[in-house]
Amino acid sequence: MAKALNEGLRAAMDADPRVLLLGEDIASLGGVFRVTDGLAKDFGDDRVVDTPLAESAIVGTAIGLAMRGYRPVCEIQFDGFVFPAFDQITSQLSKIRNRSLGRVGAPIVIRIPFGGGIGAVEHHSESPEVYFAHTPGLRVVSPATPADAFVMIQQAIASPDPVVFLEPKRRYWGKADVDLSVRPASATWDLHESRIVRPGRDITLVTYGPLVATALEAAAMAAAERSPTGGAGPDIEVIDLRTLAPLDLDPVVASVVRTGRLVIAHEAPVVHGLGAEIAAQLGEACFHHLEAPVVRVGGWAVPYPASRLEHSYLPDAERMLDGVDRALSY
Amino acid sequence: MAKALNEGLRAAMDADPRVLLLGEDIASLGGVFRVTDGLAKDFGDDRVVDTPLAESAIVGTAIGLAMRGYRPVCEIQFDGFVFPAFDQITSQLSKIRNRSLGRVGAPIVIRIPFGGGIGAVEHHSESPEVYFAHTPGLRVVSPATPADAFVMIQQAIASPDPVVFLEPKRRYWGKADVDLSVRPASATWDLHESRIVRPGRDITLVTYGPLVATALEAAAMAAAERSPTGGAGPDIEVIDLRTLAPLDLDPVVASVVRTGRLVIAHEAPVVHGLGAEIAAQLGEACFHHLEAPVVRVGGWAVPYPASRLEHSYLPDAERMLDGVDRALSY
Amino acid sequence: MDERNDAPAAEPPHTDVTSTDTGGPDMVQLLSVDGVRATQGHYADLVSDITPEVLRSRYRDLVLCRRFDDEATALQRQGELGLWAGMRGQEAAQIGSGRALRAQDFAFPTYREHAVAWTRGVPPASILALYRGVELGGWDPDQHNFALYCLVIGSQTLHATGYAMGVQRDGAVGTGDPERDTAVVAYFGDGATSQGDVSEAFVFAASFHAPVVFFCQNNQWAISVPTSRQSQVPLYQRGLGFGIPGVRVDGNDVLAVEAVTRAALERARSGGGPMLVEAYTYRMAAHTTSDDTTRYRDAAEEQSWAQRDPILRVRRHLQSIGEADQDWLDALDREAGALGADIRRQCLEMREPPARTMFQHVYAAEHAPLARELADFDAYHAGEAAPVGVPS
Amino acid sequence: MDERNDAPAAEPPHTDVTSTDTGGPDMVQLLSVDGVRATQGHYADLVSDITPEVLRSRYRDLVLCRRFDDEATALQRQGELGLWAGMRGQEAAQIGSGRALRAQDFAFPTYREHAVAWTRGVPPASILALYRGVELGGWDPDQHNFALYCLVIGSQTLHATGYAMGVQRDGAVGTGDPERDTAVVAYFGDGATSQGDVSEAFVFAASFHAPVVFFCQNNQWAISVPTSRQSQVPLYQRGLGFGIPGVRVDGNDVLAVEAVTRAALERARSGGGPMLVEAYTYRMAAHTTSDDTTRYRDAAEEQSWAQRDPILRVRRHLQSIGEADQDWLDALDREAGALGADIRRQCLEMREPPARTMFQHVYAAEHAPLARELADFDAYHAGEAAPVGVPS
Ligand SMILES: Cc1ncc(C[n+]2csc(CCOP(=O)(O)OP(=O)(O)O)c2C)c(N)n1
Ligand SMILES: Cc1ncc(C[n+]2csc(CCOP(=O)(O)OP(=O)(O)O)c2C)c(N)n1
Ligand SMILES: [Mg+2]
Ligand SMILES: [Mg+2]
Repeated sequence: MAKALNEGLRAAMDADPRVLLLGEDIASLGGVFRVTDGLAKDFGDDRVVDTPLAESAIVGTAIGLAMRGYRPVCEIQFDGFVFPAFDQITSQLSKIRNRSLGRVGAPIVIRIPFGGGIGAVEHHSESPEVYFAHTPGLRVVSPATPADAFVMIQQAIASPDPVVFLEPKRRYWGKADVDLSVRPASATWDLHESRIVRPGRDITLVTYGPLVATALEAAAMAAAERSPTGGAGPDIEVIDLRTLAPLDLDPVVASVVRTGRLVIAHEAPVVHGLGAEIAAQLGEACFHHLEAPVVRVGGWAVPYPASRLEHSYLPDAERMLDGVDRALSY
Repeated sequence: MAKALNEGLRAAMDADPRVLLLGEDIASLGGVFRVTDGLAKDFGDDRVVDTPLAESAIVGTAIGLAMRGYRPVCEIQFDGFVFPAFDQITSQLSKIRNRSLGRVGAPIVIRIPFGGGIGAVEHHSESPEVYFAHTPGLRVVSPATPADAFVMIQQAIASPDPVVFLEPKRRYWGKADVDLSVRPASATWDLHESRIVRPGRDITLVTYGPLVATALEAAAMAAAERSPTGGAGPDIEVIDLRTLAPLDLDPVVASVVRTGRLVIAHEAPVVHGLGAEIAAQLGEACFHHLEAPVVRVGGWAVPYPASRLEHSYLPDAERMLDGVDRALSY
Repeated sequence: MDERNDAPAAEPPHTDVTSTDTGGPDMVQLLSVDGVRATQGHYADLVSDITPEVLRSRYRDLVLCRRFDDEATALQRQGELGLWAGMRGQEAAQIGSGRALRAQDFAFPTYREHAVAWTRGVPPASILALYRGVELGGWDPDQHNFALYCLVIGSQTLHATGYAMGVQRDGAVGTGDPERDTAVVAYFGDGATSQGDVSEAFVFAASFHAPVVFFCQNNQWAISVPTSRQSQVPLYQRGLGFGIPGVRVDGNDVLAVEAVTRAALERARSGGGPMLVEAYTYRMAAHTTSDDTTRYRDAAEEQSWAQRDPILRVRRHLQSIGEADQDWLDALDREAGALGADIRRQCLEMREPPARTMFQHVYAAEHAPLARELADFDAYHAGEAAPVGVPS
Repeated sequence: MDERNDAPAAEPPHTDVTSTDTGGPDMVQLLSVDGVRATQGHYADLVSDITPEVLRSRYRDLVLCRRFDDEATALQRQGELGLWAGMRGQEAAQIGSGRALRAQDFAFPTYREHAVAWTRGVPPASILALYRGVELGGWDPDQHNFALYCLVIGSQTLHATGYAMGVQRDGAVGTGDPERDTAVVAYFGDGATSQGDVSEAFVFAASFHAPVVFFCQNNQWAISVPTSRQSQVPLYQRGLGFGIPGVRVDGNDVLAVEAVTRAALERARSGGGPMLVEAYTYRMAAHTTSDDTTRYRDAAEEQSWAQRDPILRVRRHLQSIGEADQDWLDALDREAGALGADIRRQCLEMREPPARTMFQHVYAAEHAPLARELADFDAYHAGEAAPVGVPS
């Protein structure tokens, strides 16, 4: 996925000279995950800017650059380091269009490698999506596959609104064929569309970002249990949200109308996690269709643990299936 | 309530010499809302500290002071100005006990006047509670009455854990008899207990902080519609959460088991607001008892508007009753 | 000094070296409190083109802006504004710096730069929109090259720095073309110097050599906290350790402020990088109309600064050189009165927009959930107050 | 210089005025790269009690800490640590400053102060706990007066400042009692100087005159970004505009670092307020074991700094004065080998605690929802893998 993002950034920079990248270690180093590898060489130091070490300033100067007509893409080195910029994001970036009555836009993308699973030290495995999704004026997305990443980063950069772009860092190394000819104008789908990645009849499993692959794994495990003679093993429908703000829940509602059961999974703590809002909305939209309470599977309400414990913190396929089972056996 | 908080701070400072206050304009000015009025005079500049203008430093130095054995109470001047301190709160304050295996505590209170309704300019009417409630390691509370405020501020200061203390600023001027003899040890209730402030039979209305008074008003309006001959006007049970993290939902569950219907109201945007988590939990706990979907009434998903529009943003008694009606007529 | 003296006194030429004011020996001053204008020296030379005629127009700026400020204060007292952050005492710092800007320059204000706004052609009533609570903004930043007000202390210094980085990328620095070369100015207060954002702005500006002038109005107070709590060394030195030279100017001296700001802006435009200007001034009124100064400062301090009123000294000077006769002053008074009346009328006419406009411009592109919320909003407001009924 | 020369050369006394090193003329140096010790001057006098015997023990510190660092790097390569942030090249800056601390002083490290930890008696294996991923902390801060590592750049400088404000309130400053008067030291890097938190720490420390020494290890790089991107003036000057004096010391000179840090700490303890020390040094290894230096710096630079290796010059000096014969050096090598083996053994023995401990110490007081989550956690792990079944 890192390579797909790199290609997506390159395509966006080729397409629009106003696009520039700001961040720590993104030029000669190419970013600690090499997402910007080679871009400084090809586009120059003026468009791929190694900044001093200060996240508030990265976002704050991006706002100023946007006011001057540029389209900055900020890289925050790790999820845990976005918080120094939280004020600029929450009080400035998210509000600037509204308070200026549309006169000042903020077409800024904030790229954040997020989530756990890579055995990292503290502050390198956070899932801060709700902080942003709860903030009016921001858009929040997360790709789950290289192909999506390639298109979505271009779409995000093309968006006239600020986009928090959450990159599931443990999927950076994932490889897949990517159609490098897709451009925002030629994409067949919008940045803010969820999609069914695996149809299923018995239960709906909703997730995003890093856990989409895990959910597919869980569905495959369940399918493997199934026998033609009607043995155990539910047929799980997996939905990749892709867009966290705005949420696109129509596909989820349609799915639950069919399946009657819903499990939501994310790495962030369950309490006030994205699943809370989804459960609340589905509880309303599918009041008569839900055959069991919505089950939420997520991180525990503790600080992200030491890396050797993270496997017990992160929802894996087994925990998803446990959730599926609880929903099914209700 | 400002006066009750003042008395509560005074009692806490009298009881424990390690308690000290940090903030902008809290000494000679007594805070912009006069909550710390007179305290500098009585306890001295070393314990009521006018800091330089920097919120991250207020919280960051409070952490250091706590490590040295002090019990700092930080005042953030307005809700919108807590974000520069967000990093220190999220990445440092909330985690310090856990990462030190309990060796380093952070008995720090962060007082924040929050919410709208006072006709203020931008950034002075925010409701940031979910950002904190979603962060493991923090406690979040909000008093709704002067009497609660007096006890809760003392309880918060006595807490060994960090407490985000949200003061409903539009209720600062509210007056009521307060029993000034109550101390944390003599209080009959814990900091983290919700309570029924008005019993009712037909529907449960849950809220906290500034909207408790509004909910009572709504309940009274509904009651006024009621006639002995069985006319319109539902009997609304009003619950004041008081504690936002941890949530104390047992009273809410018990209430909904009786009423079958639930409305949740807060000023923060509905999307990912506190009501989402409550709806999700109640959807599970009361799956068979809910006779209608949980209704959420809150701020719109827009930046807090110009003050002359805030009445259309903030849930008032009418909007709560509209929510009640929607739940009842489902 | 005789205020009626029509001809310049036959004294030795005054220089701008320093002032004997409380601002200390490093402070640039061109117009003394008594109204004597320095005519020699580096900074005096920079404003040698400011003829008495131009100075009269600066005086007019000052007087009209004070009237604007007074009118706004009165409107607030009468409940027509929710709040007002007055600028009394800081008019010279703002007019001097604002008039030093060229059309293509861009200014980033706090919430108090009403007189800078004036120099950028922002209609005073637009500013009242914010304080009246009918709008969050008030004007088109790009029309006036004047950003919206910023209430979160220090934030705008980063926006200014970023904007200046954009100016660099546009090739609008150091070309030598006076119509093209562009500087950015970031306004902030003494209290703001403590915010991390301001220091980060210094770091970025210095590192990228951005064409931005940091203009700090040290009005001695951050609400109730004196400047000494923010810094124990003069604030104009704050940039030194960042590689940003600083200069302190008498902020109550419109001429000196214009000279010093011109120099800093020109340095920035020509590619010389950022600079810090500390305008040493005084907030003569309360922090805002909600503030109570008696709790933290004494009347003696206020009185001593009243002597140094930025308007008084210009009048003294103009009178001393025979450029301000009573007729002219009276005419200006009438103009100010008319301005005040006009502002008042516009303010009273300002109605809040329909509430549903709060849903506009949250996003530029479609946003389905918000559209649904707006539909709910409209439905709620279209219906009668929802009937309260017992369960059916 | 002849490394075997047993007696001090009969040269004129060396002074500590300046160095001719790349650190520039302001840099304090007491031990030249060639191992010549300055014996006169302000700073030389401050460490006149550092006899050859003491210097031998500093040398031992340096050698053992390097061995610790090497062992950790090896352990990481072998998959026993998730990551390692090495300190090669910075040992003198850390040992010199760490040894300047008194027992009651308190240090706030970043993630790289392994040799400071050593001077505070923190067992090396405790540090590995963090990098092995079995703990988030590793030691008891109060036992060692050494805070936990801090990975968010700059944050700890505020904690240090607050701690120092607590020291003041405890009356442990300026009493003249050497057992009581306490200083705090905040470590941070060149990159960190750009973070708002660090500037805010300067503001608070200066404003409250807090007994804190800001100790910046300028190791020339913040990952791939050179110091010149953070500041174009020497970093020791960063505090000037905040009212915090600064001094640059040769960070590869353990003696000079100890002298300069002693002076700064003593100033703080006696009530003289904060000070900034810039230890001019070099990160000889990669940023961490995940880093690839070839992408951003050339071998020539690394080689030139290798000449200035902080260990080499102490050995040269000790040898030149006949205080380091081969037997002693060999014995030290053996001690280092044993230390390395011991650290390795302890590291390999370190198991992660049971997963359920992650629920501990999140709060000190009861927390019902978390208790319920833990119950769920236990139930999940107690049961077999949940059976997957079709709806009943
Ligand atoms: C981040 C932040 N913290 C606190 C406040 C509240 N506040 C508003 S104005 C002010 C004082 C500002 O002082 P200064 O920077 O000197 O500007 P002045 O008001 O004197 O022009 C404070 C603390 C704020 N607006 N923003
Ligand atoms: C707030 C924050 N932003 C980014 C990072 C990622 N990061 C880790 S170390 C580092 C460079 C630090 O450089 P410096 O302060 O010079 O210390 P050094 O590593 O050289 O010792 C960066 C950018 C971080 N840890 N914290
Ligand atoms: Mg001020
Ligand atoms: Mg460094």
